[in-house]
Amino acid sequence: MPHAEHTDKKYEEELKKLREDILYMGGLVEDQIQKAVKSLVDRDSPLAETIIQRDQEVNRLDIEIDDLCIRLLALHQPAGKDLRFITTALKITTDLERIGDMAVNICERALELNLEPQLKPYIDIPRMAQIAQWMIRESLDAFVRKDTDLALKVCKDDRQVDDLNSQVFRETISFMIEDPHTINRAMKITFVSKYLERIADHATNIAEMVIFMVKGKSIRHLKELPQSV
Amino acid sequence: MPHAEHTDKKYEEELKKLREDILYMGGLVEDQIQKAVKSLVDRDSPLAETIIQRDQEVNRLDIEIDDLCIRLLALHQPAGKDLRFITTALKITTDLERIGDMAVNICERALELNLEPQLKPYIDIPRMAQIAQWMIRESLDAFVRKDTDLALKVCKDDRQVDDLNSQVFRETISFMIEDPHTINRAMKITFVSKYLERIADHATNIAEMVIFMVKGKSIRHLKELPQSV
Amino acid sequence: MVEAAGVKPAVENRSQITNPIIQVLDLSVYYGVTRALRSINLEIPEKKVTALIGPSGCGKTTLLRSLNRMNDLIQNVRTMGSIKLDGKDIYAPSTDVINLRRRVGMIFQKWNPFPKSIYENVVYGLRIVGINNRSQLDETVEKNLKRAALWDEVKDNLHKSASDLSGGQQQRLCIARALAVEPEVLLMDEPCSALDPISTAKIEELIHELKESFTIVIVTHNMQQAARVSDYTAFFYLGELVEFGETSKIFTAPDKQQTEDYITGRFG
Amino acid sequence: MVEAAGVKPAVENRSQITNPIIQVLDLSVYYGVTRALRSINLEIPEKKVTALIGPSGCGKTTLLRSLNRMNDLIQNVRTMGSIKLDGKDIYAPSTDVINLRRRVGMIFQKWNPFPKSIYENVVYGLRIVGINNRSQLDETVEKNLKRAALWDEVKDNLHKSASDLSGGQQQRLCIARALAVEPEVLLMDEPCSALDPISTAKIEELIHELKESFTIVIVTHNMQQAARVSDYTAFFYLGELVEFGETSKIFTAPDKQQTEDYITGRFG
Amino acid sequence: MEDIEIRVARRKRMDGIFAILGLVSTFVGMLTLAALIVDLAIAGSERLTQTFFTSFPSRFPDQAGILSAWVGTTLVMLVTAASAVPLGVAAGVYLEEYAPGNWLTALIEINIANLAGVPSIVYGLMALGLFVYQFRLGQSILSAGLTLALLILPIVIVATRESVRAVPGSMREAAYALGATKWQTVRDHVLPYSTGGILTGVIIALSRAIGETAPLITIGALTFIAFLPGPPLGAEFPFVSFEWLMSPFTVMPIQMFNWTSRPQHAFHLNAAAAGLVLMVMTLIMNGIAIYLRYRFRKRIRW
Amino acid sequence: MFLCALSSVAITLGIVGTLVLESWHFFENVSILDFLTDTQWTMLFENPRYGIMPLVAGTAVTSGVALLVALPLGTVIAIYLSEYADPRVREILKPILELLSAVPTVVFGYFAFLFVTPILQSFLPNLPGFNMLSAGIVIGVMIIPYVSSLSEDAMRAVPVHIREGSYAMGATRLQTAVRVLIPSAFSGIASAYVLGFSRAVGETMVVAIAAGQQPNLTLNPMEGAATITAYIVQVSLGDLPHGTIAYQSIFAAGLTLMVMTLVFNIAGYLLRKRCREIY
Repeated sequence: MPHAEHTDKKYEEELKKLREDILYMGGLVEDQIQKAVKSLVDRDSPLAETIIQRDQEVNRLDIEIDDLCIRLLALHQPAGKDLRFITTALKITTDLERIGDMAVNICERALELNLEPQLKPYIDIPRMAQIAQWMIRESLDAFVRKDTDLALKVCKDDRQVDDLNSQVFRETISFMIEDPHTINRAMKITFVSKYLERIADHATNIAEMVIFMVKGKSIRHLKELPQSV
Repeated sequence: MPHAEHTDKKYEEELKKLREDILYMGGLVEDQIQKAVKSLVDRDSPLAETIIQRDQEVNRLDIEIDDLCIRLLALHQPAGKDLRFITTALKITTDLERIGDMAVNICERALELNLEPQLKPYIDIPRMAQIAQWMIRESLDAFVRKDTDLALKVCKDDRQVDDLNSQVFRETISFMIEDPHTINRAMKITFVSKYLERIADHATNIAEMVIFMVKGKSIRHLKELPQSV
Repeated sequence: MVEAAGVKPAVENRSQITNPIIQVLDLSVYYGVTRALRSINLEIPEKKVTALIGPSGCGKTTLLRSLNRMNDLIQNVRTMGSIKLDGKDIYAPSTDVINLRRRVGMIFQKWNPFPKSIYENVVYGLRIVGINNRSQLDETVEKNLKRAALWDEVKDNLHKSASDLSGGQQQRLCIARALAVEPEVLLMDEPCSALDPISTAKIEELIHELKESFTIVIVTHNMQQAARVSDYTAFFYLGELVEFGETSKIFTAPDKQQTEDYITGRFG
Repeated sequence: MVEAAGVKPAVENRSQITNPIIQVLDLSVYYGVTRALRSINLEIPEKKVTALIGPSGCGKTTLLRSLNRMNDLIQNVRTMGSIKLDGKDIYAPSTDVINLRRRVGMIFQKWNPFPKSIYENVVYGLRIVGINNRSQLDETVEKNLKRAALWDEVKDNLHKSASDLSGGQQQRLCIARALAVEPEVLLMDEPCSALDPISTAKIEELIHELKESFTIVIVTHNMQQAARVSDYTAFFYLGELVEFGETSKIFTAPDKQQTEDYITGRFG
Repeated sequence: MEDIEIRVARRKRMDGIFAILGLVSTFVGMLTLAALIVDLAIAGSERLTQTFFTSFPSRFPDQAGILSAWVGTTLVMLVTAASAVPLGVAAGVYLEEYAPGNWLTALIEINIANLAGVPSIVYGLMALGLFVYQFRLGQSILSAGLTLALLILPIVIVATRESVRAVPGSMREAAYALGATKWQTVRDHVLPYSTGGILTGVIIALSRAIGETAPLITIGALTFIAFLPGPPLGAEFPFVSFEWLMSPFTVMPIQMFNWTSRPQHAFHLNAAAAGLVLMVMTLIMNGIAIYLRYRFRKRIRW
Repeated sequence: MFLCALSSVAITLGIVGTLVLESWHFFENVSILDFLTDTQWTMLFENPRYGIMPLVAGTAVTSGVALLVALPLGTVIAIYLSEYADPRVREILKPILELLSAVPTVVFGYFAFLFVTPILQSFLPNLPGFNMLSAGIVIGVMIIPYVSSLSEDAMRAVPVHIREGSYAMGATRLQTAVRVLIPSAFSGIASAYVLGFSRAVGETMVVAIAAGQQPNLTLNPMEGAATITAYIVQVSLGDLPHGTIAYQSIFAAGLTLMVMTLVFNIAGYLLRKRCREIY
């Protein structure tokens, strides 16, 4: 058995489609995040509206990929790595869909914030968004390439986003204390930061599941991240 | 084919075990939430520590149930409703585990808040926790009983939690504006409220997946909740 | 980008076969006094794989063998109702059975190459209508062995006896032989039940390729196989057609409780 | 509450069979000059179901038939290495083959009840050692037909010919017959490959119950069946044992690439 | 397509023509049999009286009977059955169940196949040389019985082997897997399940032996015997006597041959009557064989 | 049991031994060359000549006629029974046909001599009372069941799924029989033919009664002639003194017969071995 091509080409094709769909969905939510943050930074309410609209597409993909996974499970009785791949896909879509929701939440806050004067220029938020996007992309790359090292890197990157989040939190608190009129806006910025932190969490979850998928062991819920898996 | 008992008793047993494990995990996270909120309300830091510790158990169950699901998929090639049950279980555990994390987050905020004087007596937060617990219980009941009406009720209940959350938000904002010294504590209370709202969201997700499992159609991402499914 | 694979739409579409090549209308088949099939109504879509599943004695093989009138060879069979192939009743008195069987080929559970050379097996269907033109035969052999994914394995030994091939190869040879008369429909009666998983996988792959050009109806005991290879599935129980629909629908969310019980292994 | 079913621990435990009833040591089997098995080392755990899987010709049936020396009946078989049953080499010259076969029962692919009554089939193993005590025989018949989950179906027709039973019933009768001599190990050579899904499910259920009292070794072509019924799985390829371990491990996260490819249907 | 349909039509016509040809051919055989029986019956029926069975042959056609012939046939058959059946069955079972796959077995197998094709008269020649002269058994019932025994031995062996082979290998495996010995397997399964086939084969073989003429002529059966062999059971000690074994004899077919060869038409009538009796005997035996085959086939299903 | 099996070898040795031994004595008196080339067999004349050719010719003619009757008819019947006849009809027709082979040969002799010959004479007025034609025809009818039954068995033994394979390709019954069943069952059919041939060659009583007992070197079936077997019977009927040349001559004749059948059996065996099919 030298080459590991599926004898069942239909199955192989559907697995490939699953892989592509997930990558497509990942690309889409990445773009959602980027544009959501852009709508915030650029105070571009129409863009925010568009992004909220486009969440439909993310939701549609979520349902579709779930369907595809269930169909694969029902029709092809996968075992071994294929099975782990499909079950991981099932769980990943949930995370991606929630990331999509976060993007919508960011847009909603952006729409609210855009009605008021800008509190301060956004510096940390775009950085967080940037890192979160990388994390999503890398976790999905790790997924399709079954690359645990990359997945582990994503888990480690989460720390950066957490740190930025704390920084934003401290910063906004200081704003609020200085000037209670900013409280409402500052709260919203905190929320946006929190959303981005959660996006990074979701990406981390995906990365953890990839490690589980490839190695068959879980690093979720470990106190310390291992050096390698 | 009058009675729908599985001919394969081992399979039947494992499905039963899956059902029980999920209920057990649901019960556990319910208890986590209740105790987490109690530690906050009663300013009981040792309890909060205990709850944080006990999240290990939730995490263990998460891994274990996933394993069981994958084993069922690999060894028994489920189809039809069994397949939908198992794939739903796979997704539900993620939500339950995240709910557990939320309980930990509540405890962490409680520990922080307990270091400072109490801002105000908690009225809405325990109510939110109460409703969120019901929602979890009912969504899991709906899951094992394949009861879509109950699941739909859970989805509708989410509105109440959202309203309470807004109320808490407005209240804390007014606290902060009145007295900037309360900002730090008020922020944390907002966060707790937000955690509970997210717990309710997870319960709603579970309920939606139950509807998908039973009816084979998704009510997720609908603008309006249907009257019945 | 993604085809509309939702479970939901499938529910509405499933009974709307756009272009049925075979229509089974109110078909009942009796063996002596036993009624093996009860008023079956079924439309078999063109260039798709339709699987017939169900427990032993459910009538699935009877239906299959009715489609090319192989049941005629059994004693005491009575057939009522009609089966239309391209709109013409194959049980009408005017129907020529010989011609019908050339249009509706069949593959059997036990591979049955004739004890002749590989070459002669493939051209059998031509020889019996008197085609003996060498180049035409050569062409047929190559074309159909390729279609049956057997050419590369046997091209240097076309005149070797068919019985020297392995089981899986023999079954593919039978498929090539059936294809050589250019049938419209290919009936398969548990074509893999006597084969090991590797040969089975090859045949399943072949089925997947053949549906580009042929309509395939397959009877299988193996539900997983039905799930893997077919586009549509018909579930039979005690001689009745319980449910017919897209395979993905039947195996994930069937409408009937009986179907659900069967595919999930609850046999009562 | 929950047993430690993690995939992870299984990795460490899998080769530590606590109480093997059969130890296969460096076993090679030749048919003439062909080596059907190559230096197999395997420990079969007591009161568990062990499945032997692998593609045709991988040697799984050869191994099975070595375990009760049914291979002796074939000409030109040479066996090297040893197989220990309860620690005693069954290929030692001192081993009584007749006795061995009473301790290691066998069920065949094609059910093979004797064309006698149900009753006589079950008691045959007693008759040949000269037990003819009526009440003892009666007791044996009832006990073993119950064990084989056949009693309720045949208790009123014990003296009917076994050939009047359905295929699945005949196979269960064969199981009852094998159990009647109280073997320690039960070998099953694709016991369901000729049965429909319902009968198959009954036999699988039976296997699940029998492992309370017996060690079962089953050869099956059907990977899904191996997954369903067995506790341990051994994967063979080209006469070699590629991997042996807990079934859940083999089917979700096997160690060897070859195993992975086989169970996921990548046959190359 | 049109072209093919025309070709198909032509082939279907040929198919129909052949159906008629086949039916006609079958009836040729059947009609011959019918003609033969009717001819015998018409010619011989008037001679079929009680005295015909109780009289010895005679120079006068109307006084001649077949007493010595049928007694001779019966006794010869006894010897034949007693020697051929145990020998043949044992050999058949041995070859199927016990024989190792070596050159000797192969030799025996080829040999048996060839023996079945050896003309019966050659057996007669061998018996003449061996039994009559070499072993000095004379032209006796014993010689005749043994001759016919050897003649039908290959038939019995082949029938036994076929019936034994028809017992599926799975039965043997089942028995062995339960710890049965080889002999137990043969005794409990192989023999019981093949009894029907063996019995059928034996009866068919004996019915053939009854009709055999040539080898017996060769060893010198007499055509004119006006006495009976000594009785096998006596009133005095030792009660059984084997003297009859050594007595000269005639048998039915020889008697008939003798009458047929006479120029007088009246003897031809006797021949027809004897032929009729012979026919009835063989038909009955074949009937029994067919019935047995039917019954055993019905009783044993795998 | 082994000894029982060995008994068959003993029989063969007995046959060959006896035939060769006695023939040896015969050939001490008569040269083999004469035996094989002389065209006259006149043992009872004063100056006896021992040329086997007339006897062989007689045997060849009767067997030839018989096979001309039996092979086509038998084969057609076999195809008819296996492919055309309703199974219930087949179950009745086949045993009845098999009865033909159970009829004692002496009865066939009677039938040939006193029934067939008179009928033939009404078509062919010049036909003598003893003739090889009627003997041959009757032998032919007699061996039909050997050919038809064994061939039909062989064709039936072709697994039903191979037969169905042909029907499913749109073959007619005749095509299925000719193109699939006969090639598949070839070894069985060849055995049937060979067996039919040995029966025809070895048949004694029919020729002894109906074909006459005069050695006659002719290939014309309309004449009477003695066959090898008929000669042996003829000699045996007389009171034959042990050790005379006449006594030895029947062994020489028997040896000839034996060699003829053996050659055919071996040819048939080789043919079968080459064409044996595994399903």
